[in-house]
This record gives sequence, structure tokens and C-alpha cells, in this order.
Amino acid sequence: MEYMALLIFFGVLMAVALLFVFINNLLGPKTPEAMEDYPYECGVPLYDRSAQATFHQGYYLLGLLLLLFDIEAAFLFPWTVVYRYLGVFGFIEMFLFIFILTYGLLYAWRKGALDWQFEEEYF
Amino acid sequence: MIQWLVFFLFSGIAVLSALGVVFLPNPIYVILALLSVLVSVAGLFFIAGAELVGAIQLLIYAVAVTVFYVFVLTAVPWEKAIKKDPFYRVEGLISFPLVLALYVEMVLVFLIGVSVSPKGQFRELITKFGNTEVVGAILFSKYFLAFELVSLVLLIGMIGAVIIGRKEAQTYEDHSS
Amino acid sequence: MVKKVFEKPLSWLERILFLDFIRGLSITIRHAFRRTITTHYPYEKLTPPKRFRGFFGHKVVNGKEPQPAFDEWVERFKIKVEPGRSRCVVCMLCKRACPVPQLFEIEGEKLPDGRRRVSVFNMNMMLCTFCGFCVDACPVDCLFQSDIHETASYTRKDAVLNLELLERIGRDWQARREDEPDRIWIDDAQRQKLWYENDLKLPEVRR
Amino acid sequence: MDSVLAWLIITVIKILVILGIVLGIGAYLTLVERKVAAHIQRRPGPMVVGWHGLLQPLADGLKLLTKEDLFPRYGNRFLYNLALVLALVPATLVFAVVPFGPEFETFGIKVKPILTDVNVGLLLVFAFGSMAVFAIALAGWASNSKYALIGSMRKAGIVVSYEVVITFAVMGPIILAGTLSTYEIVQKQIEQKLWYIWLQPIAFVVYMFAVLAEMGRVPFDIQEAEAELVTGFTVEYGGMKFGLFPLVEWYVEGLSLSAIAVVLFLGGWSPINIPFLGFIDPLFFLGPLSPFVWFALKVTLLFLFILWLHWTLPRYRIDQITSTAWKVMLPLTFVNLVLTAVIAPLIWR
Repeated sequence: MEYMALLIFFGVLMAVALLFVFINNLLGPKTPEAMEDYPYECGVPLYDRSAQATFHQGYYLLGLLLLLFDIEAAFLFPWTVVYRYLGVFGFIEMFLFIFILTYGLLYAWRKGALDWQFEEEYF
Repeated sequence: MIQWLVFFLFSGIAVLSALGVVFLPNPIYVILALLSVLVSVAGLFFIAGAELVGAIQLLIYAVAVTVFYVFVLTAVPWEKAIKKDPFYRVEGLISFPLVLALYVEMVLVFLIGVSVSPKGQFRELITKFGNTEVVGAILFSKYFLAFELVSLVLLIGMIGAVIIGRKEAQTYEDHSS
Repeated sequence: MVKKVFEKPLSWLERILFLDFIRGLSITIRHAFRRTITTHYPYEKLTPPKRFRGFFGHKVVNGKEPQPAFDEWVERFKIKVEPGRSRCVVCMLCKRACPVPQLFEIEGEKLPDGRRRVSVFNMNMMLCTFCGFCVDACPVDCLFQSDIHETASYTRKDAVLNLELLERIGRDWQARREDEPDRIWIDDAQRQKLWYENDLKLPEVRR
Repeated sequence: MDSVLAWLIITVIKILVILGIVLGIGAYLTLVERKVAAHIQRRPGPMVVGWHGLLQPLADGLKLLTKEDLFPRYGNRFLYNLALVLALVPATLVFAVVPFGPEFETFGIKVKPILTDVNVGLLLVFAFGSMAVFAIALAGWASNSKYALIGSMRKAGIVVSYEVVITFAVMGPIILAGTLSTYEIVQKQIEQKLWYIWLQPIAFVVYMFAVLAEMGRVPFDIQEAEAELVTGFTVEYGGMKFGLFPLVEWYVEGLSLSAIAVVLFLGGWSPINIPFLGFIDPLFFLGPLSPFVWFALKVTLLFLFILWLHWTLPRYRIDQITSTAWKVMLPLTFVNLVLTAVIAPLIWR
């Protein structure tokens, strides 16, 4: 029942968003000119038609780490809720869990995985 | 009644987008279709009353995994990616039996799981305490060893990710120098 | 000699308690509650300094010409001198000095009495870079840059200054500002008020 | 059947209220921002339209509405428009779990001023909050401009780093409250007579950093970076489409994440707190309205603080931002988590 409200809200928001998409088309003037839709490139002609080029990612590895830490967080969220009923046992459990993963973080740190994966000259 | 309607809505979206993931040629459409699959599966979880799983599905799959794919997007050579002819035909043929085996396994696990799963024992508990509390209570008492092992698995995964990721960076340096 | 100034690195206390953030934030919040110091442009306008290099104008003959030079050039080109009209002697030196010479369109005409006079003097400001070479080149102190800085116009045609307009700008400028002492700001007093009444000081570099 | 109808009506009213907040207050925050920025730089800001520029947002909105609908030549029209939908919808969905005040009773119906009081509210907040990254990535990709693409990839980099930090930062308050529902967290704070900021200052600072990063505010606004990327991913958008992105990213997300910060750390709708002793309410004369006013006041102050930061600090470089997240913020949240686990039993008494 609670999630139905969320679904209704979602539907309403979709309608609002679609309104925003088409409102300029409805209200705005239409004065076609030759170069009005030319992509912005500081006033010079485009070099390539497509800007969707391949470029080196400096934080590719961080994406992988995000995944792992998010899974860790997913395990810890139930723990935070029931910690009150677990007592010392729960604390030790969590401490071990965090300790092992801190080791993982330290390993990544030592290996330089948390740094920007570029040479200095690329800045 | 209305629950069934919403269920069919979400599952329909999920199936259609899953087909999109397989058949769409453009990688960015594939990622969008994947996002749609993940969100609608989260919606299915919510309908089934598994709030925690649904929310975590949104948090991990719909954000973390898909953002990672967005990164991959910029590493794809576009001229090759948009071409429609299949690149990995042989690999696809080889992997087909494996995929089939995986599906058979999934169906088996599902059927066995249905036959041995506790029949509604937790229903009252869940309505009384809430989804997250019940999951937490079971996870941190009965299955605490598995929980600790998960941390080890995650550690191994992290080390593997670092090693693989760094290797790539080193080859990049080799090329540039 | 180059004086080297290095910033002092933050101490641990400053790093942990965000003291440098707080210092910056306190400065901005103090400024936020003071009086505003800007002029509200379309409603309040400052007078530019006399040496401001804005739109062009032609100074008119009014007896204050740079004397030996003006008579020499008038004699050389047989120019008819009319008080209240442009001093231009049609020497084309401004067009020569200009990096974009086609923006000038200068023509002289021969009068029945044998003397000559400038008849067309168009400057296309769409091409002008306001470099001021033409002003430097003018031998009779005729072409000059006035203090008009609101140069926008609705059509491209309006961006071309013709002789009539140039003379009008020149007459106006001569009436207003010719006798002013040559200093940077006309309203130094006003500027002093704006900046020093609010005790604005330039910060010193920490070392 | 009758109860279902009543529920439906109440839900629709709540949705309308939230939409009013999002689109009305969100639009007026543009004026607030311009005024704050102007006064920090000792300018008066907009003064012409209406008294002290009070009608300026309407004028801006009208101007944006009557612009021509342009589309960059080699772009992808479907994704270009989809990015707008993806920007607005998840960011506004966060408001569904923001509690605006305590439960009250009108016409014999009990009404909770929160759209859905779900058990996993906080998780939904962070899931929906981070989904803004897809809007930005798509906007950058579909508009086929290098500036936009670079901006969107930078945003993805920030989200990657601060997503982890924000989930770990909120675990402290959750341990103290023992629940993931936003409404319950505020109730627990009132029961325990304690704003959690008194015990979680580290978590609060880290959370604020992460909020700035998710909103793309200074010092983490590198996906826009007016000076180098000409406002980044919105460079090819025009008219109301252009207006929607800052509205969503700076104002809607800013409001919702400030509201969540108030819920987690500043006791939601409770008045001023003295730790462990009780609450002092200088606004008692407002009667039952006082909690709502308190909530609005706290959110406003927090939002003004974010604006104040924006117009004070310079911008970080992307590698500095990511390495701050992983090397400073994440270990801090671990330490905070363990400390909270140690002191939590004292609070539960």
C-alpha cells in the first residue's frame, strides 16, 4: 500500500517531466535558420561529426571499488538496524567485517588504486 | 487484484527490457535497457514485500553497477561498437550450452527452494518487526559465519580488482612512453 | 629582484577544524551584510575618464586647433575652413594607419572657389577594434575618441558613423569636456567615497 | 472501499503539496541564490522586476518558456529528451520519504505529513539521489558535444566516490535510532531527547561534503565548471530544458538532501535541543504549526549554508575530489561507525 503511493507519485512525475519536454515545442517560436542547431565548439567548425569519442578514464578502478564497498554497505545496513538486539556479539561480528575490509582499502591505497590513473603530464 | 496488475506491469517491462539488452545494437541503449530491467525487478521485490532486497537492488545494481557500465561506455571504440555484425559468433556458440546449463540450474534451485522453504513462518514476524529487522536477525545469528566469509570474499574481490585494474594502467603507461 | 612568497602550509589543527574554510566564510558573511558598492548601471551612470577611448568624433573648428600644424596642412591641401565644421583636411592618414582600412570611406569635394572640403567620412564600426591608431595619425587633432561607450545599435546600418554624426559627437564633447584637466577619473571624489568609506583594503599576503 | 478512497484523496493532496514545493519553492530559490550571491559580492542582485526583484523567477520562467526548441544537429533526440525525464523523476521521488512534521488529525483522519513512510526510506533516498548521474551522463552523451561529455563523465566520477561515503556516513544515526524509516528516526531523536549531531559531528561533516558532491555544488561543481566547460552537460540544451537541469540538480536535490540531513542529524521537526535534557521551543505560540515551522526553518538554514559555501570556496580538481573521498572521508566514516557502535548502548538506556 505504501509503495502504491510511490507508484502514483512516479506516474505524476513522469507526466510533469513529459510536459517539460514538450512545452518549449508548444510555446516557443519556430524560426528555422541554417546554423541554429550547430553544436557548440567555440565558433569553429566541428572536427568530427560525433563527439562520442573514446577517452581514457582516470577513475575506472574506483568504479569497481564502489561496487565492492556498496555490497559491504548492503550487508551492514541490516546490522545497523538490529545491532540493539545483538549486543557484544554483534559488535565483534561487525568489527571483524569492517577490519577485514579496511585491510582491503589499505591494500588498494598502497597499490595506488585510489589515485587518479593518469601520468602527471595529463593534467 | 491491483497488486497483480502492477506485478504484470513490472514483469512485462522487465521482460521487454531484457530482450532489449540482448538485441539492441547501440551500447548506450543496452545500458538503458539494463537500468530499466533492474529498476522494474526492484519494483517486483517491493510488490512481493521484500523491501530491503528491493532497496538494495536499487542501490547496488541500479546505481553502482550501471554507473560502472557508464564508465565502460567511454572506453568503447564507437566505430566498432555500433556495427551490427556479430563479433563473437564462435564464443557465443561455445557459451550457449553453459548458459543453458545455468538456466536449468536456476530452475532446479528455484523448485527445490520452493519445496523446502519455510511456508509462511516469517510472515507474522515480518509484519510485526519489519523486513530489515528480520533479515538482520537471521543473518547475524544463524548465518553469522557466512556473513564473515562474505567479508573475505569481498576482500579477495577487491584485491583482484586492484590487480587487474592496475595491470591495465601499466600497459597504458607502456604504450604512452 | 624577484621576491618569493610561499604560502604557509596548514597545521593539523587547521586541517581538522576547517579553520581556513571558516576564515573564508567569515569574510564572505561580513561582506554580505555590508552596503552594496556597485552602481546600478542603466539607472546610474558613471562618467568615464577624459582619456576614455570610446566612439569616434570629429573636433570642429573653434579656434583651439594645434596652431602651426593646422595652418600648414590647410595651406597644403587648400582646405576651406568653416568655423563649426569638421577640422578634417582629407589627408587619408587615418585610413593609412588603420589595420582594417576598408572601414574608412573618405571623400573630399571641390568647391566653386577652388578650395576643398571633406564631404564623406564614414566609419564602419562593425570592423573597428578601437586600437586608436587613426587618432594618433591625425595631424590636425581632428579625429578623436570620445567618452561614449554605449555603442549598441539595433541595425547594422546604425553602426556606421557618418560625417554629420561625427561632427555632432565632436561638438558635444568639446562643449562638455575640452577644458577639463587631463586626469584619469572625472569623479575621483565619488570613487573615493565608494571604496574608502566602506574601508575596503587590499589584503596583504600572508607569509 | 471508503478507506481506500480517503487514502487516495490524501495521497493526491500530498503529491500536489510536494509538487508545489518542488516547482514553486524550487523556482524561487533561484532568486534566493542570486540575492545571496550578489550580497556576498556586494552587489544588490536582481532589483528591477517587482519589489527587490521578487517577480524575477516568473520573468525568467516566462522567458525560458517562450524560447525556441532547439536540438543539436548530430545528437540523439530520444536520449536528449529522456535525460530530462531521468533528471526530474528520481530527484523528486526523494521527497516521497521526507517527513515534514508529526502525525496530526483533521476531520477524524490521521494524516502523516510524509508521502510514504516505508521501512527502508533512507536506502531509497540514496538510491534515487544517486540516479541523477544517469540523467547527466545521458545529457552529456546525447547532446554530442565534447564539453558535455567531459562534464558528465566527471559527474560520474564524483558519484562513484561519494556514493560509498554517504552510505557509510548515515550508518551512525541509523545505529542510534535502530531503524531505516525517516519518520521513525525523528521520533527516536525526540524520545531520546538528543539531536544526533551532538554525537555524530564527524558523520555530519562527511554527509555535508557528500551532499555538496551529489548536488554538484562548489567546491565540487566540476561537472559544470563555467570557466572551463561552459556549464558542462547543459551546453546544448535550451529554453525550459536548460532551466530544468539547474532546478533539479541545485534546488530540488539540494532541498531534499538538506531535508534528509535535518531528519538524520538535526532532529527533524523537533525544536532546539539540549542534549539528554529536553527541548526548548521559542515558537510555542504557533501551537500545532510549530513543528512544521521548525522543520522548514532548519532546512532553509542548511540550504542557505550551502549557498554561502558555494559563493565562498574555490573549486577542487577531480583527482583531489576523488582522493579526498577515498582517503579521508571513507576512513573517517569507518572510525565513526566503530565509535558509534561503542557508545550506542549508552544512548538506548
